[in-house]
Amino acid sequence: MATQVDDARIIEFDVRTDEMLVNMGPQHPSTHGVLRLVLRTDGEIVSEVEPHLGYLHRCAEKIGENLTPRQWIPYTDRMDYLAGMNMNLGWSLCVEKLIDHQLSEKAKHLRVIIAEMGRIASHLVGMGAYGLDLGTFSPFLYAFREREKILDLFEEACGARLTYSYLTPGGATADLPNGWLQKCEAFLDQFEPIIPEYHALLTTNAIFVKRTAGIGVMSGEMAVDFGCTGPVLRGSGVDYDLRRDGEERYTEMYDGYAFEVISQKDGHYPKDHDYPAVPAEAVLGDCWHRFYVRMLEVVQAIDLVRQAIDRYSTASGDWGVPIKLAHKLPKGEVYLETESPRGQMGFYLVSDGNAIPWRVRARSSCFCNLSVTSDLCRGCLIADVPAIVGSLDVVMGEIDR
Amino acid sequence: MAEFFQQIWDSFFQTSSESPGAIAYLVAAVIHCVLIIHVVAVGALIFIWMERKISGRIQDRLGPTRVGGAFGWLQTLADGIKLIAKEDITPKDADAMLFKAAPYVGFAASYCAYIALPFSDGWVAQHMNTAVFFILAVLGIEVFSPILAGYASGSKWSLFGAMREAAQVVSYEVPLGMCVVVPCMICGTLNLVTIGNMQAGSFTNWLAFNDPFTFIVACVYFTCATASVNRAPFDLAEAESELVAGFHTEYSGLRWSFFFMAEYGSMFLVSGLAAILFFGGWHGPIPIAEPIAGVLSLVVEPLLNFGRYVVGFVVGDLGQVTEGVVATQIANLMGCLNFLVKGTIGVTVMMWVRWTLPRLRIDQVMTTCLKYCVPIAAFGFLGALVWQVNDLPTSNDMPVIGKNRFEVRESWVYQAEKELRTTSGDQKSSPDDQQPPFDPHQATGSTELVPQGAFVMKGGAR
Amino acid sequence: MMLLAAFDFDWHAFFFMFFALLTCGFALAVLFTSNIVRMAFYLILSLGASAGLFFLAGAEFVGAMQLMIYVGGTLVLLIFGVMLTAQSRFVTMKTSSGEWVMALVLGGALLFLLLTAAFRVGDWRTGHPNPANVGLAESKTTTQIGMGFTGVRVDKLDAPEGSTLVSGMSGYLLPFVIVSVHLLVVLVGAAYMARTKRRASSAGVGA
Amino acid sequence: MSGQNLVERLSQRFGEKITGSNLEAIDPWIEVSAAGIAEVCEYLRDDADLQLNLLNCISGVDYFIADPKKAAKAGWEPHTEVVYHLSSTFNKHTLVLKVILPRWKGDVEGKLPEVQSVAGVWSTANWHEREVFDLSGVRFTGHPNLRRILCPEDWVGYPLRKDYEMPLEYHGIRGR
Repeated sequence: MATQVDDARIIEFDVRTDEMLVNMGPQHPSTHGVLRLVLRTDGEIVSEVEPHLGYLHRCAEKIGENLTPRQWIPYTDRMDYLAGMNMNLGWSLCVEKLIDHQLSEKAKHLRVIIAEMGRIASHLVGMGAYGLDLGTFSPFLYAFREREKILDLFEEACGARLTYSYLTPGGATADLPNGWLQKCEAFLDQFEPIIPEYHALLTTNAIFVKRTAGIGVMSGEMAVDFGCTGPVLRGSGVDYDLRRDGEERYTEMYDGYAFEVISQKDGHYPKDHDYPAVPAEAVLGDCWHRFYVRMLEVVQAIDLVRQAIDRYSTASGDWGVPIKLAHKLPKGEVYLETESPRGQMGFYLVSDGNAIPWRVRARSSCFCNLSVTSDLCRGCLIADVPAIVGSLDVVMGEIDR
Repeated sequence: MAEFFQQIWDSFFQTSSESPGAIAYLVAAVIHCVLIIHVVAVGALIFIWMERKISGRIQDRLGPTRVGGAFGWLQTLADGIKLIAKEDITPKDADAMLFKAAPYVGFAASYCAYIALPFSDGWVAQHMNTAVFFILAVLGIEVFSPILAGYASGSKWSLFGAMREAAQVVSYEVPLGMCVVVPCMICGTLNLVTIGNMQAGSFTNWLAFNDPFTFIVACVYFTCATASVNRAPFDLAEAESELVAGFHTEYSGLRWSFFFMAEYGSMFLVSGLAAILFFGGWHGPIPIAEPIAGVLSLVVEPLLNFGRYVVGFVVGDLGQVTEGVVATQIANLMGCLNFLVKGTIGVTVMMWVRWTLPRLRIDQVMTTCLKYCVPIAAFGFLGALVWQVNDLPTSNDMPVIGKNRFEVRESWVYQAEKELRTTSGDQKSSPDDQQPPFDPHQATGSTELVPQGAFVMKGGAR
Repeated sequence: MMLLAAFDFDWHAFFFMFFALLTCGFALAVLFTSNIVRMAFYLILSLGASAGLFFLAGAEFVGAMQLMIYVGGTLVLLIFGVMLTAQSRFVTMKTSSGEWVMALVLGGALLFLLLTAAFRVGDWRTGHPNPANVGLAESKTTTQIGMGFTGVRVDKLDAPEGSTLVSGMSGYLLPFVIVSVHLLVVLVGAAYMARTKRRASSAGVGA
Repeated sequence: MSGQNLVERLSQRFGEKITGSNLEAIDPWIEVSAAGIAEVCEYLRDDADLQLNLLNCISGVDYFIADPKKAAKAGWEPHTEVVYHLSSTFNKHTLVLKVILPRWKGDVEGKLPEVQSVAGVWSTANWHEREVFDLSGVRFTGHPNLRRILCPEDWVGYPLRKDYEMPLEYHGIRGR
């Protein structure tokens, strides 16, 4: 693509002789899709990283201006394609906020089950792919082995394995099939003892600790300043989780659930489980902590799903019927963020009173999380670049939308 | 071996020659070359299949299951055919000559090193007095392959891979050399056949268990060997998550597969070297090969003699098989199997490590080498030296079946000792009186057993 | 018989010629290439072929030494240095005619010296030796080298006892170690100097 | 702090720069002038009561209807809004700010409306403003690196504007 730009800041156009400009991506094994990082390197040391986005831009927001909210659900699946359920949830809640739709208890618990299962599935990919970034292949397959089981459950619930379109404004497209809860519980019982295996292979592995501890350290203030959210924010020790601190429409889903926000407070993580110890080399806010928070959230999600299953089986009401395909939206504008696995996924919906929104905007968590790359990677080694970018756990589909 | 062919030649043409002729050497050389190339190429075939199966099992998969029936044992062959059929691409910016030559440099180096690697007592293409040194030297050349490939590819990622390879391999040669020196020091020779034979007997005679220091050195050796053949967690030169594929980013098809043959070739080479230097070479943990061979020879020897008798009708009387040769060769065959198993175990451990551990970073690799491996190897070397000088008890002294290693010391030590003792007026009995009851070095000097190479002739003059 | 005789040619000389030609050919290739990495590659081949000559002469230790030090050590460092310092990836070297003349004069003088020295050796002038009489090398060079280091006169093993070992002249081990440590010090010093110089120049650029 | 209080407090402090508010909406918002947004944001971030340290999102919304008949019924004049969603990780509250801009600077078609950049207040704004510039065509003055982020550098037009025409060809690739 021959581009004619006069802007001197564009990195390709000023090459110094003693340094090397290297394109990491868009075709590169460890860029999680089609991220392109232009590295300015002096030997092995990276002096500057410039992310280039947009290789997966599919105009999702523009498409949203031509479809009704329910028709747009499949497009949310394709943003964060590793956590489609959580994207469905975010958009559904946003639309429900606009039309002021109240859900039954049962539907809320259903959503908790689905969203937390989606979180486990997404973090499993994050974990496995991070191992891949650091050069070990086996944890990736161990992670996918378990993820497949979750996808089997999802498939049974909604018929799809990746792009679910299951949670919709108004509830869900269908109730959970008979026996689903038992299968889900059986999965959790089987899955929970496997987590120490992951810890042995990655979290506490000496080489893994060497590769991640103290790398890409980001203070809590910096994380907030860059709008980092989710595990990236909590890995820097900021105690902020929308499931507890978010808008009421979202937090009421989790009312009465026992869970602690996973972040280091007073020098330690929640002690509700037998987690592996934090190694001495790890600095709060480094790659290791971001990874660790994700691993702990998997355990947390297991707990939440267990609680939700209990509540769901005794809750009153129905699972929620989706709104009409061309439900006429009231005039107004709403913004709602949910805690998706990668961070706070926000949807902004402007309606002029038609069934089709005037403007749809998706606030991507990875978009903000990725924006710290340049600052974190300055002065690191080439091998640290995949380690840092991997620890942010970005999904390009969500960044480029 | 050349003598052997000359014998055949002579008996066939009814001639008699004092030394083997050119034809005999040529035949011997071709046979050696073919055998070694099969070790490298077929070895790579098997090891790649093994790697697939082992990684599959480690990762809860099955690995290849279809090609060639059970266990997918022909998978590598199918892959090979695919690789041959692939387009051979030379990038526009590449230095075409070097780009094309680079894979062969690595393969040739890996192949050359096998010339000096004994597979059993005396089963070696070129029985070299300095085999350890030769193998280390040739392994050092192998580094040119990635360097040239990376430099000639005209790709930045390849160049990074080449630079990493150069830095890493050159550094790891230092501790590797230090570790290799320890068995040589204990045995007093650089001759791999002799080192291997000195560990005859039960596994307590293996040099790794000689004293605590040699065990440390053996561990360091294996670590450094893993690093010097570029296997995970030291596979920085081709780190796929950082450098795309490192030095072989731009390669495809057959040229690419040559890199892999070289890699698997050197993997087995360093594992085999470890087996000889530290783990008894071709001697099993329990010395049962010789009794078994003795029993087997009772059957095989008459058969061979009968065969000679029959053939003798055509080419003239061949006489009987030399007494004991059959038993020795059967023992050697079993030793060869032993050695192959040990080498394969080493390769398997490398695979196991690769599929378990994440990759180190370049600075950590260098730190591991310079701050840990080198001092530990030096410490092990000094410790083993002190142990040896002070005649501290070794596992070799244990009252178990087997022969004492120092009964098979190489002759030059005796010569030097003789010289020194006589000059210093030492009245101790002459070392000649302690002439070893078993001296494989002498045994291998006999014409039947030593497969002599093509270029250097006339085995030991003694 | 005729068949056998036809094949029984002087293969030792054949391989000597083969390796010698390889050595010289690649040495010439080094001369006539302008690309520095290719030069290094040809140098590898040339030095490797000369190592082959050593192997052919039965001097395995020296041959392996040649491979290890010159091919495996020096040339790797050379290429590594080129990769680290090269401004463009393929440095081309242009040799001016003045340099050619100088090189020819110097090299020619050296060649002349070598040739005269070589042909002073009596055996060289006696024509072609009988292959049957050629004593083929026995590969026991390490033993002699090792004994020589420890002070044993390997050339006088049969001399009367006590006459070869003179006190105070107990081998070459110590001088050898001193030389190698000296080399190491030089290398470390060179690395150190290169480092400080680079820092100073970068500071100079900054200022 | 109730919404009314906040609006009064801000108006007192910033006067003309607070141009309005809508407290009845589902997400109540405060309107800020394009020239005062950076100043107001800095105050909102640093004020001890508010501590709005997290900028969630910056969105550009284009209000324009090409069809004059429908435009007459819309009830608003064509304009562009830049919407800032803020929240606080300490106090767990949120706030919405709006900047109302003309669709084109000085109503000259092709000249992008300008608003102060808040990239100096929150680093998040850096990429978000680039995205708004890229897709909605708003120029952020004082932005350190304002160039397209999702679309290619040489893309023509601002896709999320309502009058955007999809190009028929881009570097030989057919548009529709």
